[in-house]
Amino acid sequence: MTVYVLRRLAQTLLVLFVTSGLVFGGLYLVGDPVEILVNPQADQEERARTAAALGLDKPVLEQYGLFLKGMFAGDLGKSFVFGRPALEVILERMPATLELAFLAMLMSVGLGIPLGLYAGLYPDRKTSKAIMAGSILGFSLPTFWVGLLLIMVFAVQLGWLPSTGRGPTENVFGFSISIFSVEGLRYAFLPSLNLALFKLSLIIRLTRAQVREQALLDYIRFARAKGLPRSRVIGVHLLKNILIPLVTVIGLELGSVIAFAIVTESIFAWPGMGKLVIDSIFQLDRPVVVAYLLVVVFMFIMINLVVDVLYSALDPRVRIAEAK
Amino acid sequence: MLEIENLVTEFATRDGIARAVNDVSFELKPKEILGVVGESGSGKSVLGYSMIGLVDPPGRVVSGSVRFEGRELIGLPEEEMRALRGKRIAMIFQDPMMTLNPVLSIETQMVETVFAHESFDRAKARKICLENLELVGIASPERRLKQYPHEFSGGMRQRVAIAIALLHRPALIIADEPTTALDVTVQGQILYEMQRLVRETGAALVWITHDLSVVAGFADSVAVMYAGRIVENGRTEDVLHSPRHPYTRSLLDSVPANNIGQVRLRQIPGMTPSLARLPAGCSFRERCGHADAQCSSMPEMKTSVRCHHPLC
Amino acid sequence: MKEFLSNRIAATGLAMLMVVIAIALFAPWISPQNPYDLGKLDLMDSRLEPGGKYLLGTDGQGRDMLSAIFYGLRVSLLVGAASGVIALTLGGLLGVLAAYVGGRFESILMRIVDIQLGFPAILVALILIAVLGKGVDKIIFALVCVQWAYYARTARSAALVERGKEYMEAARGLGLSRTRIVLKHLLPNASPPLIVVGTVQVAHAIALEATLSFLGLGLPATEPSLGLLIANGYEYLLSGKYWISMYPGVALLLTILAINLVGDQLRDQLNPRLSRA
Amino acid sequence: MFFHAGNENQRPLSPSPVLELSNVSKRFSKRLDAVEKFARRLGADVPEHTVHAVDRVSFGVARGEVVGLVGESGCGKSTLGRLACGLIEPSEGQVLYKGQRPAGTQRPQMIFQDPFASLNPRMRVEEIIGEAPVVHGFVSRSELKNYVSEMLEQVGLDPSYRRRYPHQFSGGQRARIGIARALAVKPDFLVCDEAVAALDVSIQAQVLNLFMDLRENLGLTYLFISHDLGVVRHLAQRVVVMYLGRVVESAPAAELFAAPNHPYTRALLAEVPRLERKRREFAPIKGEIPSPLAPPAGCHFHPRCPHATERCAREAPVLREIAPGRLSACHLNG
Amino acid sequence: MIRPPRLLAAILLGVTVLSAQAQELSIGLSTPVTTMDPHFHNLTPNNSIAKHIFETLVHQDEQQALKPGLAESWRAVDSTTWEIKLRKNVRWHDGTPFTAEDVLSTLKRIPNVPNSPASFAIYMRPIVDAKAADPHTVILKTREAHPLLPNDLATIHIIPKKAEAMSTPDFNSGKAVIGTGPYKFAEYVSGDRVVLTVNDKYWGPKPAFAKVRFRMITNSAARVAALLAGDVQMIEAVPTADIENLRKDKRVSLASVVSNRIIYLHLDSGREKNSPFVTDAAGKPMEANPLRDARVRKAISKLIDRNAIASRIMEGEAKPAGQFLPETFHGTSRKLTPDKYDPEGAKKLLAEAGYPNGFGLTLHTPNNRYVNDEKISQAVAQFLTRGGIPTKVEAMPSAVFFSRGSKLEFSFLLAGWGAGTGENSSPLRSLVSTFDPKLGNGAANRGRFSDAGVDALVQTALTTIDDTKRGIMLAAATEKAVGELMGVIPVHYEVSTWGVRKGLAYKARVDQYTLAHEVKTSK
Repeated sequence: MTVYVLRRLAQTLLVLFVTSGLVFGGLYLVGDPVEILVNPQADQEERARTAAALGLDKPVLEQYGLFLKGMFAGDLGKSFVFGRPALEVILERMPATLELAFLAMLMSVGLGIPLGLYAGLYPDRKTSKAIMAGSILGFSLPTFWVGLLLIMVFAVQLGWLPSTGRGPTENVFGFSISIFSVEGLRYAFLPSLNLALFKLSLIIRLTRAQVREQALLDYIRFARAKGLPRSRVIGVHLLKNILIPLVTVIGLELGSVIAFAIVTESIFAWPGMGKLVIDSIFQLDRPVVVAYLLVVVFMFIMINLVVDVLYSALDPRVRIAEAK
Repeated sequence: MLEIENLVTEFATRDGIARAVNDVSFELKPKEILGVVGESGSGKSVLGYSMIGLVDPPGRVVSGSVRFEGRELIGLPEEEMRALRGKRIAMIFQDPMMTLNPVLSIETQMVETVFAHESFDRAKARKICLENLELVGIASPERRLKQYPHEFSGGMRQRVAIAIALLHRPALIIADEPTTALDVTVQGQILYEMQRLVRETGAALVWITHDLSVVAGFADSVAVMYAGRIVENGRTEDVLHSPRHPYTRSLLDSVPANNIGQVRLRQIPGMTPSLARLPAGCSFRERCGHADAQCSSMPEMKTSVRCHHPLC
Repeated sequence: MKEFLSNRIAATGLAMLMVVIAIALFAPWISPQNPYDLGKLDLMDSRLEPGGKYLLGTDGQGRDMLSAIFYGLRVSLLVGAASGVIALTLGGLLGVLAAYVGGRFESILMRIVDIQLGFPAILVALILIAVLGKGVDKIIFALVCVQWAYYARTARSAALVERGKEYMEAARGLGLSRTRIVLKHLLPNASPPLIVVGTVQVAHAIALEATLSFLGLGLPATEPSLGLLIANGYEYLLSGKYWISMYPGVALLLTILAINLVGDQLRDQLNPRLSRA
Repeated sequence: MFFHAGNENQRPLSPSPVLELSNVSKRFSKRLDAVEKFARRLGADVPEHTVHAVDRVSFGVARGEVVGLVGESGCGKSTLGRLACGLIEPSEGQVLYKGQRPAGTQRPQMIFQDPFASLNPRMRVEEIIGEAPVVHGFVSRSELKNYVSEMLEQVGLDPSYRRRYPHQFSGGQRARIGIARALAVKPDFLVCDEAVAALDVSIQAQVLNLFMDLRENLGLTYLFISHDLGVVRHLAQRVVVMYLGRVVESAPAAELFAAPNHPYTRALLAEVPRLERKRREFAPIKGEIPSPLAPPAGCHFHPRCPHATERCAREAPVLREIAPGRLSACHLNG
Repeated sequence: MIRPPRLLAAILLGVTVLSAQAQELSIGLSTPVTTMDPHFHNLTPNNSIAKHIFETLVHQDEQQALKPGLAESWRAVDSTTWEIKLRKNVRWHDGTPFTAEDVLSTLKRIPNVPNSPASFAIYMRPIVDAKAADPHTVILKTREAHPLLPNDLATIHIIPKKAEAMSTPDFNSGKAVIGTGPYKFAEYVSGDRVVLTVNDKYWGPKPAFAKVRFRMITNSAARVAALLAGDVQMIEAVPTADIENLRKDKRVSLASVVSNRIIYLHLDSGREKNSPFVTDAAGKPMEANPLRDARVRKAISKLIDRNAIASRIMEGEAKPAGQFLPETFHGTSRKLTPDKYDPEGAKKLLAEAGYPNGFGLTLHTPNNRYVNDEKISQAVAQFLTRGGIPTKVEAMPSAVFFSRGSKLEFSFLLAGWGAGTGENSSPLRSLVSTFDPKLGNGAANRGRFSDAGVDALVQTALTTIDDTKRGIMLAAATEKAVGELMGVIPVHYEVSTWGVRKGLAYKARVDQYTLAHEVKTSK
């Protein structure tokens, strides 16, 4: 396990380094941030001043060198647009995205596993077929489209839920969190549902496939031959075996939920970091984009690491093999 | 104690209805060991599942009766059947890698079996588990109880499975090829233990296998299955020394260990037919050296053999 | 095949897919209008309701929606299929090679795959498109970059299973060359799971392209894909001009649905464990 | 059959064995990489595994002989078979087939255990059998059809099955196709690795008969690897017994079955279920085969041996000639 | 038993009622506010928020006419000296009185805001000296005659003296946000919202709402949805697609005005030959650059049906343009009218110029900068293609577009220009004056149009203090640069539209600012 963690950490450093280089270089090629930042009225002198103020007057390699130097000191540069440390800008927006991702995962796991279980256990029932058809639909609908439909139905037509934005926040351990109040949840419901739909379908389908595979295995038959009640055969024997592969997938998907939040946040005006990064890309706010990617990549790697550790905690086979 | 009469189990397959168990009848007395011998596809495993009510769709028991300790098991409500399973009838399966749940500790898997039928406190349940592990010859059961299946060797796993089957001292144990995946030395050990345990606990045992030589010297009686039917049924010595069905005869003749010094083995022509497409009449007709016109009708089970022309 | 058609839903999916592919292939001949030719569009015909001169109405540019959907289908399928085929070939070959060659090549390649899979697809595509600019070729490139790793991983694990099988040893024992073994024996047998992953990924690619278009980073507006048509019509959704976004949306939905249905059935059929039952 | 103990100075007794293994070892090891070494320095417990699958084995097989190789699973018999076919390279020692390293078509052909996994499911029978002969130039494409038909007939299959795929055959038929594939490159020597273990008894008999016929008709030499002593007894002229990578006994079949020398061989024979026995009492040997990752010191068999002494735990016995043509590795032999 | 959906609805509805609050105005903004520092980033949404909290010396009304603000009056003492009289009895939000010192501090801080991506220094540059004559009089000296000083002062928000040394983070945290304006700072959450409360001590008219909540809803459909759902009472930048529908909707009303932003086409009139995206009619590269010929540019202008674009693409939210600014603005020409759609005339002109068979073009356009920018370009391309100039459209995000455009990589581009100061000199100087970094001219002249006559007229006008004379010169320059030489081809003026819930009223502003204190209740 130690080796494993060490290996992953070494990889993380390498990945972060490569990512920073690629994104830095890539955005340099896209265009000149000064063009987009300055007021159109600005004359050439003002443009030069801006370039100097943002450090864009230096050769790109020197800029990158400075950036790397700062990176080792934990400084990812200052946002061009906000004039604040890029990391600070991102961390400020992170709780919003994370709470959305968390709610979305909660919905997809909380609904997906039971539905998938049902569809897998009774594959021939009408309800199961309906669940599967629904899941294919959830797979096929573009997120952004569903997002607006949700707003139209639940906010504009029915008026049940707020259309956009984030509810009142509370300060929890220095982070502003909105989902601990009913009002906050009302705001978070539609966006997280929107974000959850795709994952929900995925988890339903995965669970079902797993159930159908595992249910054929001898240990299930043996558990039944022991005279165990059905609830225990399904709830313990089957479920635990299904959960193991699912944990991996859920971990990976949490990463992608965070990334896909970009779309949902744009539609629901949710002030998260996904929205921030898409704006930053369009504004060529390089420090924010680079910092975002570094933060997100770091988070992914950590999530994956946690998932792997969790995996070995759940699966005794892995646990022992590593400990030996 | 166990009476099976005209049991029929069918599977719906793509090729049509396959009768995996076809008109099977036999009886079993307490403490008796019955060897059910058949080649792959002969329906011997399905026979085992039919007895314990574990035939899953697309299969189902169509007709016949399984009377166990005076109760009819066919058509018994699931909950009553569950109460019997593991308590009065236990089953052991072939692949010891697959029968134990890989992610649950041995303790969990044993204790839950105790709790499935008794409401002891946990300490007592554990004690029963430990006793049973010892009974099947597992050293340091305290330590072993905490372990997971993958920490056991194949033979040890099968012993654990046996220990679980014995937990409630069942009256009947059905063992579906439990030693096929094991090495000969381990197989020897398991057979030895099984014999001892059956004697000690007074259970009857149905031992399903494809290997005739396993039942020799082990089982009290043997039932030979071919294409879903029992074709011959009798005391082990009788069946092995003077088989009366041509199929049993051929089977014995094709075992190399039984034919030392012969350059060529006797072989049965042709292949085992698909259960969904059996020839009319005697299923063995097309491969039998003695077949004649009479064989185009299904022979009755008479004096322990289902054949128009039993050998002497 | 017979088995395939025995499942009614899957057969419907296949039929739908055929129709969709036929439409995409023959779009220039069956469309009432060439929606890419700006000279053919009449601004005064913009936002017409369905029916009348234009069966499915027109968009803000006066583009016939029916033609736009036909052509859009062509672009979407092209993007999905081309990126799928290239990624499958590239990833499949690399994965199979990794499994066969092993050693350092395998471990380095699989690390890259892990890292690539760690990145969410949308981010990679987003950055790539932002850097590369718009265009069908660029979006295909971006999608290949996103997808190849899935194929490589699948191919490797399938090839590892196959490599351990005795027929591979037999092939070596018969003195066949490495190239021959990889191409004739390993690759064909490692491909069924690739095909299953492929159907999922093609559907995914089409959806991803639509999303990128929505974010303003997809294809050029003058040659819209289904995703771009939806994105363009998106702003009319609230105003009651539903047809501009709804019809392409339905077309996209049906396309992805068809691919998924076919993929589902393929998955069930190619899974040896399930077919045993 | 010609043996020489684990001593390199002893030359084979026969002037020209077809297959000769001298002092062959095969180790599978997992080496540490940079990160693991670093972790070790930090004090983490990172093991370096080495499995001695085959440990200094020497023997030869003469032309026309049938040698049975027996042992429990994990004893290294399959690895030995693969070494003999040149499918893997020995870590130490030498494998010579007709005086050369087995390579190309100049090597023993292997017959595999699993009739399902041993045939490429995406090739037609014609291709499976004909691929290698065409590639190696034994036959031209135009002759292929006849050649494949000939091979199929040789193994007792209908030549009209040429265009079918493996999944259209039963287990026994597949085993025959596997044999035909091997025969198609005109080998003199077949290594059969549990070749009948997966087959039903009735089919097993058919395939065993086929092996006997082929030997007669083509003058083949066999190395017959099996855990089933009954099968080995039926076929082999000589038997080699392996335990945890080492040869513990070898002898002419009749002598070995009549009077096994090594305690392991004796245990093995005692456990074989036999049909002729009356109601028997099983008296099994203790325990199971230990993990090859951590084999016991000294004689590998000593923890299970009823006759083990303190010496057995300390010192590995040498494979020595105990009678003409018989070798055994046991301290009990003095 | 209550069925789940109804139960859910009941709970949700219950809470909605509770959340409604009186006396609060909620506004949906279209672009994010990036800072609370009024001098950090010269950007419309930032300035718009700043105008609630801070004030400028000179105010502009909804038509950008200059009005007294913190300055009661201003006058040019001589051609380079201005005397500004400050309003008395104005107090900062913290209670301290407003004086000339505050103005001087503000002027000092503006050029020295660290990391500013777009500073206000450009408006300060003409000023060489600033003094306080007394606590309520400021004397400003300019390098040369600078008639636009009052316009420039209208962009500069005055901060208190004690905020001079404050950093941008101090402003963002709210600590330094002390102004004199009608609203006080309450909360700023980056990317999400700005909350302001009313300043009871404001010297001017009292705002109608005690509390204002600005929410950043950048997706336009979502913004409209929020208005329709009643989550916000007002939105800015109503998307054209929804105009027709909202007009019919009883719950809302719209306020619109022709803005100071022109959408125009710029053509490569700099390169003599080998303009990068000019081809012959068959699409083959062509050496000659037809765009240098004013007749060709005029022909292109005549090929565009501006009315069709305004009605079909913009759904009426645009006014066809014949010059840089609508006629109501100072310095515009009365003679220039939008070119009529005249394919025949265009054909003649093309033939005259030597291109009877036309030629090929690629029109480059941003796709996220102006209202319907990409669609307008497509429409323009449609018209040109039909008129014998086959035109392709290449759209890109503005980040890419402006970088490439400024590197002169295009031959034909669509862009927009908003005259921030509300005066015609701004486009004349930046768009059609000869590119000259030293003078600061032609900064946005991406077509490198150059005409000595235009340059001379603009330069003279820029130093003419007399408004009337200056106006005449600017009009003349426009007539020459646009009407005669077609240095840029004007397409239309954008119409800015706000949507408000029934019961509210907003006077639409040409400068596109959304000002809460200008929102009135109409009951």
